[in-house]
Amino acid sequence: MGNPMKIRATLNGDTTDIKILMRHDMETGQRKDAAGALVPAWYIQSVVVSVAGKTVINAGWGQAVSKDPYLALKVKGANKGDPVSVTWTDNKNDTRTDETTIA
Amino acid sequence: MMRTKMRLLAGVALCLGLAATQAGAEGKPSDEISKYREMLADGNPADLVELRGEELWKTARGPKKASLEKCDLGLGPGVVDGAYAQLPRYFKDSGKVMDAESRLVHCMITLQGFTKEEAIKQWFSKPGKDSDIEALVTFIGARSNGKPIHVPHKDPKEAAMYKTGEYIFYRRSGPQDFSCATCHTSNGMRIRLQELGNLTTREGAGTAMKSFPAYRVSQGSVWTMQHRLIDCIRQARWPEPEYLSDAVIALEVYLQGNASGTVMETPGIKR
Amino acid sequence: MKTRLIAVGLLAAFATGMAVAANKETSSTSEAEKAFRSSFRSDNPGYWMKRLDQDETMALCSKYKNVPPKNVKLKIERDQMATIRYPIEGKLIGDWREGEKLASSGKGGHIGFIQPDPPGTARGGNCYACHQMSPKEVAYGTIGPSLKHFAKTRGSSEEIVKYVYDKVYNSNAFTACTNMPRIGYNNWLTPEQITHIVAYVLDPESPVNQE
Amino acid sequence: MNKDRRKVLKAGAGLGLLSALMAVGMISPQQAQAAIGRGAFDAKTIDDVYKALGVAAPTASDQVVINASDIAENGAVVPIGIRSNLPNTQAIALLVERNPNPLAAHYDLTDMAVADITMRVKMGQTSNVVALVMADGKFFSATKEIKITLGGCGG
Repeated sequence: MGNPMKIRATLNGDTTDIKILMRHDMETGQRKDAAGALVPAWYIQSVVVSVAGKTVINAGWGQAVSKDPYLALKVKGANKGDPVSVTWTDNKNDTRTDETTIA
Repeated sequence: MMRTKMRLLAGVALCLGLAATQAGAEGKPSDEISKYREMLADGNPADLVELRGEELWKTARGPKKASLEKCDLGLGPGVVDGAYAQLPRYFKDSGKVMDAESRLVHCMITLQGFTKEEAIKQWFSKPGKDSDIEALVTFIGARSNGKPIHVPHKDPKEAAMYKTGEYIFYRRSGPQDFSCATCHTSNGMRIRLQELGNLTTREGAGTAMKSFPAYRVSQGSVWTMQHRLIDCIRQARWPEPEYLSDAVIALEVYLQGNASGTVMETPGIKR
Repeated sequence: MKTRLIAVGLLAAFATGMAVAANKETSSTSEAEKAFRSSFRSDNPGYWMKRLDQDETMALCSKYKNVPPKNVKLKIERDQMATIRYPIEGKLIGDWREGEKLASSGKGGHIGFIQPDPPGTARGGNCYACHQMSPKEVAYGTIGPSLKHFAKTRGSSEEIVKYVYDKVYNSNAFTACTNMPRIGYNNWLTPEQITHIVAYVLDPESPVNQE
Repeated sequence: MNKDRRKVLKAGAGLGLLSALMAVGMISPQQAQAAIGRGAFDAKTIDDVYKALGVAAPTASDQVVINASDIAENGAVVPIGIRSNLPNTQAIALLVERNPNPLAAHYDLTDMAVADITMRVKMGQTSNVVALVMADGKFFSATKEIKITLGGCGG
């Protein structure tokens, strides 16, 4: 299920700035826990951002993306009030979608 | 692996040599660090923690199935706005000087029916296990944003705690002869590339205190002021004082007292 | 050159410290000390809690907020000068490469229940936390003076060698209540390790004395 | 359609193929997601990443801009922005040369997206980072060194 994201989408002139914060530990599979055992890899592998139902960006991520990932992008041709939807899926097939509208 | 340990110097020195020949237009280290911090500031993961804290605050929990909405953080039951900026303070009901965290735990015990052990079991986050206290304190802290820190330590019990805090601040011991004062009584000093605040001044203490609770990128989690101070003491190579102990609260009274007048701006984001 | 390695005269100094300091303190100070001492878990091992004990120098520096009156300052410096011990081999300049590792590492010595060092963690001297040294390292602190090109500017005569060794071994022998730890006196590093740091500062081959 | 098909073919089996296919409506984003091989993320050198993506040596271009500080105080979080001023930028990827697996992220862009993305990555040590861009079926890159320094008490 995952925790909620924070999505900000603001129209500036003809460009919309979309800034996304996700809550995820992004375990690399290379970190050891207190007992010295490797913590299994657990990280977001794909992120799809769409505006008004149309895909804008389709991202593939590796283990190197930081904990609590941040992604900022820009979109042309969107309007105030358009819905913005972000979906991530991790390597355990956990997935989460959050939405906002362009302000 | 990702957290490469210490062999850095040799590596850094080598790479610097290379970089110098590659790119003549290098920025000054201090400018580059400022740029790094600016880029971090836009998008603080602690904002997510704050949201979770707000949910927790309103949710009925514990044996008494109560929310924390009636918690008295010093400005009356249920008043959260501006409360953090005026803590620590003396509370008649407990007969103690309490900071935001000890007061929160007090409310979890009295309103929600948790035992102290249950309430503080996970006072800081571990990978895969988020701390409720951290989230709640982040929420409480953010509700003081825009308000000046105001800890006048007028009450005799508060004044005594301020004195104790000052005493601990200058108290040297341990295998490195450290006290807080070793690093935090001069202006404009750095440890490695990190600026050190002069915590005896309003500016120095204010810069530190106004931004906690803060997200620490090196830790990947929010640190409360209790956590910050307890870890400073660990870095001084002393044993850790207990969570919510008087030593930590006394240091907070001292620092909040010195910082008074500085406008709160939380959650911060730090190295 | 003296070639004694005396185990450490530390314990006695630790033990006497508190008593000396406490004598003249006001009651509010002893209240503060009590509040401080009662803030630790009761299951802390005794050898951890020992780290909270103050020797005379620590107690005096705390009392005077690191600005002791002149007579106290002179007494501390005289007493601390007498504590300096030298490596068995007598050689005060070691291997600058080892010194560089020590100067760069701030590790070791952490105790506690939350995040103690893994067993066997080597202690570093952490010089770079406070001092500029090699011009190539940008991540240096400024709490202490820059040591860049130290041997180039101050030479490396026998006197200078001894001074650098002594200063690292017991900084308070030169400046009472300085921020710099008493690295040898506190057994943080061994006399041999200190000779490596001396080499890092003074060896002409060391990056500290290169461009 | 013909022109688009040619573009698709030219892009080959690599990084840009999926976005190109998506752009001409041949597959949906969901299919694209499933179709992206994870192999490139497992590659251990930049060359192997290029191989996995079907990229021949990209052309260095000053139209690809990396926005990052020269120094990062902590390798756990290094903010990096990549902007491409090249027309018809279809995909952007970020590689960290000295990470165990250099490919950190890749982004297929549709027509609505501006080629300007900011993210945060972990860097194990001081390293070059490479911004790889596919524009109009061709590959371009920019490189920048980011130093990971020690901050704080160093313990």
